[in-house]
Amino acid sequence: MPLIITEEQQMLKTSVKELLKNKGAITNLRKLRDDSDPIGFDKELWKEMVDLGLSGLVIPEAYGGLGFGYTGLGQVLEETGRTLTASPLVSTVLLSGTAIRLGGDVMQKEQLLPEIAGGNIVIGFASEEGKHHAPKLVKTAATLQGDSYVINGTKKMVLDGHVADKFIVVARTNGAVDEEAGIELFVVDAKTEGITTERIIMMDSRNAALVHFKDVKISANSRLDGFTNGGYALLEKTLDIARIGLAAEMLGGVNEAFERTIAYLKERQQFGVIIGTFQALQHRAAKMFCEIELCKSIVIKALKAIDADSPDLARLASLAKAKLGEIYQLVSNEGIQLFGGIGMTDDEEIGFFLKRARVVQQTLGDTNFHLDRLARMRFF
Amino acid sequence: MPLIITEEQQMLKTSVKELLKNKGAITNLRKLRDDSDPIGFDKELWKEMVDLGLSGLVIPEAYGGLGFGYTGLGQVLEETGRTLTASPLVSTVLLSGTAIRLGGDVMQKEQLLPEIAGGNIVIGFASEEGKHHAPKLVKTAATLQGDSYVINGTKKMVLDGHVADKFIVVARTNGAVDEEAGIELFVVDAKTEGITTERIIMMDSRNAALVHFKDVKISANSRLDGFTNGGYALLEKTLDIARIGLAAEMLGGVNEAFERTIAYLKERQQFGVIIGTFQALQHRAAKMFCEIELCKSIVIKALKAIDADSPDLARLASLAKAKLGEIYQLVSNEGIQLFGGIGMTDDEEIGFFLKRARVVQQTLGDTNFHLDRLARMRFF
Amino acid sequence: MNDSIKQNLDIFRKETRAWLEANCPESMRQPVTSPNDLYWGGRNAKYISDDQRIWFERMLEKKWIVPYWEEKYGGGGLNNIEHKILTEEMTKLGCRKPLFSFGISMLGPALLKFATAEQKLKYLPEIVQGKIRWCQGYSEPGAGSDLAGLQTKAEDMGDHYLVNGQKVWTSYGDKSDWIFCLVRTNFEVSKHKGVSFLLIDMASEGVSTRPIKLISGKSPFTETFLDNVKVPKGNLINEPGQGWTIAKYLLTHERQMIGGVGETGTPPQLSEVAQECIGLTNGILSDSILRSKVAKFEMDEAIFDYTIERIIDEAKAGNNSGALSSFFKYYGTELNISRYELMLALQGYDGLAWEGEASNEGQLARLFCRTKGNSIEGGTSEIQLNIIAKRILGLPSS
Amino acid sequence: MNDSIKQNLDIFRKETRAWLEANCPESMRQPVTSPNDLYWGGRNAKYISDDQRIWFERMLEKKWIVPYWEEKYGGGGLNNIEHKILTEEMTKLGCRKPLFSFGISMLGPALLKFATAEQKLKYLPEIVQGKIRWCQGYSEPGAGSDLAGLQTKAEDMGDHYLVNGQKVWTSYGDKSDWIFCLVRTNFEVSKHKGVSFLLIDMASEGVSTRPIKLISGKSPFTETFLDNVKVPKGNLINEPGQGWTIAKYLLTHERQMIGGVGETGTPPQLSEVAQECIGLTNGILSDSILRSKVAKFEMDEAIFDYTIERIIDEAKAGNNSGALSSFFKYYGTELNISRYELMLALQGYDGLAWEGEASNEGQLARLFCRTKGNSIEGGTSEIQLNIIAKRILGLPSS
Repeated sequence: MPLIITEEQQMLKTSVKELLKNKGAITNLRKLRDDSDPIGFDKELWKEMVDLGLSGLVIPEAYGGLGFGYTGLGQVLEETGRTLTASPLVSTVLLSGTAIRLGGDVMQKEQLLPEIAGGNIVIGFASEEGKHHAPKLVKTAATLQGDSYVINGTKKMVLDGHVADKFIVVARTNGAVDEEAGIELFVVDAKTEGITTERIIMMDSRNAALVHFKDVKISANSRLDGFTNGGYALLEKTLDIARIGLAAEMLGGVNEAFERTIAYLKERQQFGVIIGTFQALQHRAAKMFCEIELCKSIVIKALKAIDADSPDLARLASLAKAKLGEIYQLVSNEGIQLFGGIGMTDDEEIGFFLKRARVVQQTLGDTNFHLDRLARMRFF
Repeated sequence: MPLIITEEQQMLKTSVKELLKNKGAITNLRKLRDDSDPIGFDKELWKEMVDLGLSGLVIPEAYGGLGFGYTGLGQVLEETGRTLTASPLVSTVLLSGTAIRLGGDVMQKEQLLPEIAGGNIVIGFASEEGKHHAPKLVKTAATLQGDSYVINGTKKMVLDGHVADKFIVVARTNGAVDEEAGIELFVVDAKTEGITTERIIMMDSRNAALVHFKDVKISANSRLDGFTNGGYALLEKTLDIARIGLAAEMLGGVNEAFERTIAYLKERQQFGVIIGTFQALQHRAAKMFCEIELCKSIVIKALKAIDADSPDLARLASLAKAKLGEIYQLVSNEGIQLFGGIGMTDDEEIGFFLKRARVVQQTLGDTNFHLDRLARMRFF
Repeated sequence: MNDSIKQNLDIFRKETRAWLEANCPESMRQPVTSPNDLYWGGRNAKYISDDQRIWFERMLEKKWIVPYWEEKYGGGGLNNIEHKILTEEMTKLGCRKPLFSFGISMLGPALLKFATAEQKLKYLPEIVQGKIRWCQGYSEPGAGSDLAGLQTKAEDMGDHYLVNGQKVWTSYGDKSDWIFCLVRTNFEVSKHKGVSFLLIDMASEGVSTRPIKLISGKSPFTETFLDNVKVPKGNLINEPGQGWTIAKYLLTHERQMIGGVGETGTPPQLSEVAQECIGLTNGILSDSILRSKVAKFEMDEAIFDYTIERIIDEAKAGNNSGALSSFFKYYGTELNISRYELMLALQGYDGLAWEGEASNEGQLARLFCRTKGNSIEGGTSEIQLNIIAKRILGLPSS
Repeated sequence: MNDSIKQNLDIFRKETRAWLEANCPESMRQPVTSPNDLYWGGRNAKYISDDQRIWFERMLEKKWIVPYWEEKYGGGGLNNIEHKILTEEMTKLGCRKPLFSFGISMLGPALLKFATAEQKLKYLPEIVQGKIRWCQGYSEPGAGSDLAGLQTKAEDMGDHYLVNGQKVWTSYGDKSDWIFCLVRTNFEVSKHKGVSFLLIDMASEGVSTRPIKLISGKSPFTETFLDNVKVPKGNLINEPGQGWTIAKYLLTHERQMIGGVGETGTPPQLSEVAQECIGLTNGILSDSILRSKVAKFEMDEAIFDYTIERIIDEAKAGNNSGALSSFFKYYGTELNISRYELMLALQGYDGLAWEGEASNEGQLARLFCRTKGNSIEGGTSEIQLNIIAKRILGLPSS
């Protein structure tokens, strides 16, 4: 499986780039922010993305999708990373769509996947509870009462949560906090009684709601019970796939921020000379280039591993998320510094990459989390 | 207590610099190495150092020393660090001398301290047993039998051990390996039956013997039992003082290697220009300069803390050893790299600093050990 | 120091303390918690409280607004030792400065050194009285670190200068009355030589300002536009072409200010934040990768503080280490940037909020963004490294 | 590819394998464990075993010492596909190369491209037969990265050149017979244009060598002194002044070699060394600071391997990424340097021994020292970064 994309994937990437160039550009995100847009993403743009098939890329054809695979979705995410496009692609397609595809029974899939592919619903993935990503840290309880589950708890950092139609909720049916056994995933309608959401506006001008579940009663067959190794394994696999998807998005941001910085180095003058001639800056740029070569490799390697259903998925996911987190931080910092004073102003767009870098760094585990996980995988 | 040295200390430093400039220079170490000198240090030079009073600097006047203090000894060590002078200053004065001064009873002090001050004996400090510095890791047993202790065990990295007249041996009278309680220090004559030494020639061309103790019987009053809080506290305080002394030596090496590198940058030409004009190299040099400013501060701060008997000694010792270890590594690496091919040859002296940096880094705990210790001191 | 002088100083100290205790209102002895607590004076000055007004007026009457300037300029005429005693006593009691003013800290020293007698008498008393709020107009768009490349033009029109150009990074430009500017009066000579130092009334026709929004949100900075502004020729300080000399003199004052401004209290101890945010397992931080970074940071932070201590001690001992200000600027700002990177990592999701009460309107995230400017303002980190390489290490220019 | 060609190649593959199996002695199919296992040929050649001699002689007779050179030069005349098949079959069986030679890998390509017909016929067959052992004379003392600044002088004396100068970093200079040198034949023109490419018999009067001792101990490098050495004018390759063009062409070959030479087996997995040397507490490495460094290293190491994989795949797909060799050189050597820094930290006191059996004569410490040269030889890391900045990123020269 060579580490290159196919012609079809390249074509997809090119058409997404075309679409986002105007309609999904950073000016768009800035407008959503300055208008305090109640939704937080551009519904019209999202419709065009849906029309292009992006919402159905990883959904099997049997369920109304294109079955195009994650390597393809990765190319799309890379482009949204370049333009910092806000859309339900991460919450609904990458996270929730993957969980349902992997863990739903036929009825759940038939009900939900075509809706996702059709761009008709937004589904928030409600897994986080602490300050940091910690998949096993689940206090939210799902208590079986007759043929219902009753859910109680609070979830953090639910992307697009304030406009979600449904949630995938990670809750515990038994076991102690931090235990794998007992963790299960449930599909919950957002209008169910007992659910309240608080919109939190993040540093990157996107949304991540706080969602409270108080005695929320759902039918017992709302559980995603179709995955072989149970709820926690389903969660981990969903997260690994999403981490790789986020890494692809981050690669787009890294590339874009780097290219803008290099272009600026070629044009900006100080003391009568182009600052790109300064050797100290050249070496910093060259070192970033090298690190970005590594970023490209781990992203394509990990994307291909999803499509090949590789047993090495978890390690590759952590490598991708750890490395991209490290380098997005580096490149976005260097971007501001090399743009100088102008880079500190809100008018200049380079700062948007700094902010997105820090949010996506934390989302589903930062570099520290994944380095630790990698070390544990190697028993040290 | 201002962080500057006194005029007297400066005078001492200047006279040591004068002495070592010729007689203790790196050519001297090279000769000892190439001749496979059986002692490993220059006895004549050591005699001159003794004549200058260096062996008695930290020994009270009542015991034949000068009572000049550790800040003064630090200036001397800094100069030996610049010239990479091999001498019993670390083994006998800094380590063993300190242990006896702090922990000996009047008889032991009267017997041993004047001998050290007079430069008449070499005393190896036998504490280490594992691959890494680990003060509590003591397997060597000291078993009380009547009015004798019987010592069994093997010690590593005993500086000047193969030519030592006596050893200070850290051994366990009870308790499990890694327990503080039960650790005691003993003065042992090197000629006692059952002691064998193996000379190990180190990367930095100095010696650190492996010393085996097999049923070594010593009188019960060989124990250093004069320290208030017992054997382990005596060991830790001795080690902290020695770590600071080593940091002072390292500061000398850092300064010398850095100054040689800067001088080379000013003289060496490539592509027809002085390489010191290259901005990338200038920035690397400037960053090293900043780090060295920090090194200077922590060394003088920690030295003064010894003389003031500060309760903060342990933290300052770890700060000093951690920082100097980090920066000696940086500066010695950059030295080789900036000297280029010539730096890789044995003829050029810059490589000697690389080698000494790595040995002294490990001695009494490397940067990792001390960062860990600092974190534990702050309860994280 | 002979005994009678010493006695006099002791008396001065006692009298000073008594006066301060009697005259400084209780609320003016509380720590400043935000820039809004400060009194800046100016045409549109507002006191936040009666106490603030009373305190200013009493100090003004006492001539202690700028106690060390000569009395003819409205100062108190105190000598160095007296001024030191006054400062010490004010610090002991926690008295706030009665007036914050770039006129005192930045323009004043330039006027004292470079202006004519007439100019001094005109401007200095107004500064002391807080009548005019001054701001600084050095930087220009596109110039960045290359201050001397400035393009704002002041044409000699006989009886006045006609000024056209634009300034950026003017602190509180929208709240100030006058601006002291570097302008180019001569385009024929080398760039440093064509620069002059000009005082401009911002009420003049053609002057306008626009706030600059930073990545952290609002900021005290503005852009200042100068569009056919007529400036009397008497507003030029010293000779035409002397602007660069005056600016260099003032920049040393500015660099000192950046170190202190904006600091409200000591920053949090990272290891304590770490314990709280991450928790411990078997007595060590649960995230061992972050632990390693926090330990390294705290090492450097502690030793940087000892370095300040050492260099002050060396300076006291007469060991002046001039160019070390570049070391402090570089290392201090890089440390602060690292601190906030780590804070963000420690706070995780909670540190990412930008709005809302729970996060105090995104306080941490905004502070984090703001620190990125530390290594740019007041001379970039790259400039500081250049200075160290050349001035301290003596490495040659290419 | 049409069927009959494919059939012929299948036959060639079968015959090749059969021949190799029949002719390659068992001991010549064992992995090479030290440079001493290799046969280098030359005037003073010694075989380490009969098997080595037999293997060389059989391959020579088969014309497979340099299978892809034309037969008139002693080669086997194989085309690219046949050569690839032969290499693959040798790799499968683990057959050693019968002859190691800088003549084959470095001088040969230059002669083939730049030499006269006569010169090719004189030198190439001798290389194939292993009669002459060649070494390379480019670098000079004091020149370092600035290869073109070389000072070794070759004066045109009518019937010969008179050569004076000094070369450094000659690999195996003390064991070689001839040296191919860059010399300066013209001091009047710009530095690149005055350089010529000259072949010198090291048995000539005035040639001497001296070994270079590295910080790691002994090394294969020597200095080579050229003291009034008379060299026939026919030994100059191509025209005077073409030396730089030839050298640049050869340097690409050399850079490829540095990647592969000296590698004996795969380096140890750091995390395994860590577990062994440091031990675990509650399932994680007892030294959490080192743990963090090892984890970061292993991340970069793994991803660097994937990067090699990706770039090979891209190249196969026709996506040629030329200047990336500088990336590989830079990142690969820096990784290797980090690896040995960490190895040393992990091994603690045990890694510091320089002599003695227990440490295998200081193997780790010496390897550690040797890695410091990786970022210097074959173009320093700084040069690689310059190349990346300029050729790949297109940043302008000052």
